[in-house]
Amino acid sequence: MPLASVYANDWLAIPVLLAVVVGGVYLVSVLDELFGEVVSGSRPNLGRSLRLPVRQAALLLCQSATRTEHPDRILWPVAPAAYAALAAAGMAVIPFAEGFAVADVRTGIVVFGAAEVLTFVAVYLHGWSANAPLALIGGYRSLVQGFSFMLLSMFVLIGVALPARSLSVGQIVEAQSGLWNVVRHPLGLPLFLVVGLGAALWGPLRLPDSRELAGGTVGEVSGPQRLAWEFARRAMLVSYAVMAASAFLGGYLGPWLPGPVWLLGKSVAMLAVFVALGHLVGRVRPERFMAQAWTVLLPLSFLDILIAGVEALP
Amino acid sequence: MNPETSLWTDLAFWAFGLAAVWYGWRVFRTDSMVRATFALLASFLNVGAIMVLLLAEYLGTALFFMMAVEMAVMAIFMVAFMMNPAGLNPMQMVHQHRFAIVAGAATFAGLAGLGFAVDFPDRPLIIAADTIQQLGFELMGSSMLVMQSIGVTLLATMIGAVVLSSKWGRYGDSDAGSVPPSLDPEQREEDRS
Amino acid sequence: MAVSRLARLAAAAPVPVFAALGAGARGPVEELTLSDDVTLVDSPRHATVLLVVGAVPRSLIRPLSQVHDQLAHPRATAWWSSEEATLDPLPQATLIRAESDVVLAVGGLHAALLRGERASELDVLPDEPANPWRGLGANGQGGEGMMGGTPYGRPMAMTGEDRDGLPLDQLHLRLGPFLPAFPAGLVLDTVIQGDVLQECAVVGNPFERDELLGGALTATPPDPERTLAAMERARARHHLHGVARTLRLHGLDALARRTLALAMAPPDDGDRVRYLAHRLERSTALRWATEGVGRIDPSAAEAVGGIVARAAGWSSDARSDDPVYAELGFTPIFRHGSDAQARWRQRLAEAAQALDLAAAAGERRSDGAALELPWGDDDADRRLLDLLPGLLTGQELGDAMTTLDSLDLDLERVARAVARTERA
Amino acid sequence: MTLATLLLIAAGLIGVGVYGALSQQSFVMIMMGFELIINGVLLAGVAFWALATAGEPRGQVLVIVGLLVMAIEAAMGFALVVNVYRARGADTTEGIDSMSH
Repeated sequence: MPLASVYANDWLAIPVLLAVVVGGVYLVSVLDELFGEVVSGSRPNLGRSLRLPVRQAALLLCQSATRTEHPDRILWPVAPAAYAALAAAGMAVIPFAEGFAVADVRTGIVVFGAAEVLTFVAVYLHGWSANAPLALIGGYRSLVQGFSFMLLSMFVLIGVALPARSLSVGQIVEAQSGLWNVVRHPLGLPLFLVVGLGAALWGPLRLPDSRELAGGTVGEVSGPQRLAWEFARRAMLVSYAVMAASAFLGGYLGPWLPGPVWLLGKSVAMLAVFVALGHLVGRVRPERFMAQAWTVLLPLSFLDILIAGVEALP
Repeated sequence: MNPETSLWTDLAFWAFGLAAVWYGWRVFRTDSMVRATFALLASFLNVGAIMVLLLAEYLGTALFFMMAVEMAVMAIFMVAFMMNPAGLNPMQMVHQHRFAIVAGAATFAGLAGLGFAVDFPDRPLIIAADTIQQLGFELMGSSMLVMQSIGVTLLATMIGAVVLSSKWGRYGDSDAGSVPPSLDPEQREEDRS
Repeated sequence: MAVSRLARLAAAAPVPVFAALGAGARGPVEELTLSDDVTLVDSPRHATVLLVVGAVPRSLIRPLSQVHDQLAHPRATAWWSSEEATLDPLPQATLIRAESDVVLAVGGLHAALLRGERASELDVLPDEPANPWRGLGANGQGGEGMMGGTPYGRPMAMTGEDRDGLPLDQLHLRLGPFLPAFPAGLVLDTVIQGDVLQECAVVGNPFERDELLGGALTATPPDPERTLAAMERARARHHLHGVARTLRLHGLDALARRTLALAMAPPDDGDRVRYLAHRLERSTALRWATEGVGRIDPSAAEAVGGIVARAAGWSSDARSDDPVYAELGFTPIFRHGSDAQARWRQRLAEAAQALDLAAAAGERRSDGAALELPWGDDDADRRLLDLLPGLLTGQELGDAMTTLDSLDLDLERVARAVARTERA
Repeated sequence: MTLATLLLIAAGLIGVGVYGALSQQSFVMIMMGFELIINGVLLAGVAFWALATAGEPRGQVLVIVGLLVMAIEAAMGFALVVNVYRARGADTTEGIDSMSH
């Protein structure tokens, strides 16, 4: 059937996407280390920070996998893979340069939203299939915190789709040639970043894998599977950073420099924001956060869509 | 029959279609509530994928989106009410089993037979059409009434669901009514207070 | 030789260490987070080295062995102890003496493991299910029926009352004794519904009447002179350790390291601590996470004494009666709230005050016999432990951990207090 | 991928759903049966829309109405389950023996 005729995709974009994911994950780890050293008051050591992620990954590859009593043998290893695949799927709809995307489909932001929601399912299954109590509690936390803010991202993304009159990310980027969406409706970006923190289990929203649960969903996992999980979390963060740069900061648009360079710079800036939030904002208390998510953040996202709608009126 | 249908699309269709039915079947064949729930999710995801193959991408992706949320809710409900999240105990909770099998098989045979027997019009989709834009204009244009009804219905559903599931109803605690009201008026007054 | 290159890279990684705490081990272990070459991990599954620290009661050897067997291969055990420990229970362990460089020793173990110079340790306990799988079902999983009961030794969830009136599933869970966020040796028997602790009971105190294996570590040898300045600096260090622990629990590892660095090299006066306090008090997430959590009734808090009392609005402090402290212009700091937030803020304020006092004290000594200890008086921990089940019951798991962390509980101090009363 | 084969798959889903809805005792499992039936209906709807109506926009609107039915079924279903569970402590059809409150 006519899939190929509708989805003008670029096969060359697939290796680029993989490179972006792997490079982004490495960059997140390095930034995280550097920023941690700055915050802790010691002198940042660039050489060490550059080597550290490689060494830690090597260590995890050398470790054997452990097992619990009667885990779900299929779903347990599949969960991290699904998590990483969802991060990649979310990124696949984003063009890296004009007309250069794995699949800049007509329903771009809906695909991104679906990937985000399935993320919570992956995290839940990861916690559930370990057959261990603390991991299971972590899994439940992921679903419950997910419900409190997964609506946000859809409203915010609809907000950016309105001026573009399209659900395609490519069109959304093109529609920002005059003015970036972050200026048009400034509420969107911070709300989107909150969702990103939640989807990547990062910093203040790292509730399912938190320390008081002794690692939560990842607490029973070691070796290559843990490497996959940590990789997937960072990949999800990268996916949100690139999406934030494309949907709110004009993506690959910019003067003088080539498009991909602009996108890279904006994405790295977003990643830096994520990493900084991770070190400066403590883990939120689920009860308080959920109350705020429903009573403050959700109405703010309505306001955002209202502003976007009024602004997009011809 | 669409002349452009390629071998790959056919293969993908059969893979998704058989997987959808298979996972639907697994829902009722597993001891674990969580596995049942996510088997149903897998069935929906496969149907969504077929919709994307048919160029109803918006509906297909919306199905992904909606079902992921709904099944996550369902997983919580299943575990909360069914107590057998890990499938530790074997579970077979069925009634009128033989009748149900016959009814299911008959439904399948009847509907499938209908699909083959009836000569439906063969008017495939015009590929160049922007189906998503069409849907948008239809919803916000001539089918506006449908969209408005959907909105009102969903609002009513939300209110109804909250009213039904909340602990405190119009007549006091919802779990306090297990005893039928007494026929004696004085006793009834006493019960109410 | 790709594998050996991978192993060499892995050997150069910071050592993931899971610390199993015995008596008097917390401070030294926390200081390990300042090292670049060691990472303290939250789960034994993430570690290559199991670091047993301090004095471990013999009754905890079995849980310790279970923790040991959870480590992924390659793995090694080290016992960091101040005296010659008998290593019979963990025969494969290496002894690290208190005065030697633990980071270096652990790093050596790690590198030897990954280079293949040292064999990975075998399981201590037999690898078999705690209860046999011999029931019905495709996996021989269990009994009959949907819920409740204990089919073949495995307790099943059962319905129970919940705070929203919907009786749903309860999970029976034993937490401890080596949970990283717990004080050493604490074991809680809990009933959990979702994230809420429905019931909570303390299971004994392993430090009471139990043979201790290994020797407790002390972070710094006690100052023989006991000048007032040294005592106050030790107090500041203790409180800063507590704050760092709180920050780590809330995922702020880098800020925790910053606080610990202050504790390790106490500044000359309290200004830097006050600046840190000012910054932390502005953090919304930290306020959310601790405000109103673990609130102790003020009258109960007064009975406990120490920081807990002073964070509940009482100005009780044994130092107030001391003439030397009076000469330095000491007045107790206190605040209202009696929750976890009030307690970590109180700790920071008292740490700053202690550093100021240390700066002003010069060479003064106090001859007061019973001075305020950083944790109140000798019996404070015992009174806290009695309060614990009531405090934790009904809280969410995360809040319960926050509460526990804010109390600075030490079961070994409880055991000593009990022993003292028995002697008297 | 012809209309007939699509309808075959849809019929399979509906058949399994009918079996589940009729055979299960637990409310939530019965709901799963209903969901499978609607799943099949949605697939058939999209199949007709794509292959028999030349992409008539109102076909997609009909499928959206099907999604609405599913959403309502889930929301009201869960609400009723909670309600019955509160009032009767029952989570299976066999647990209810009268209609009165």
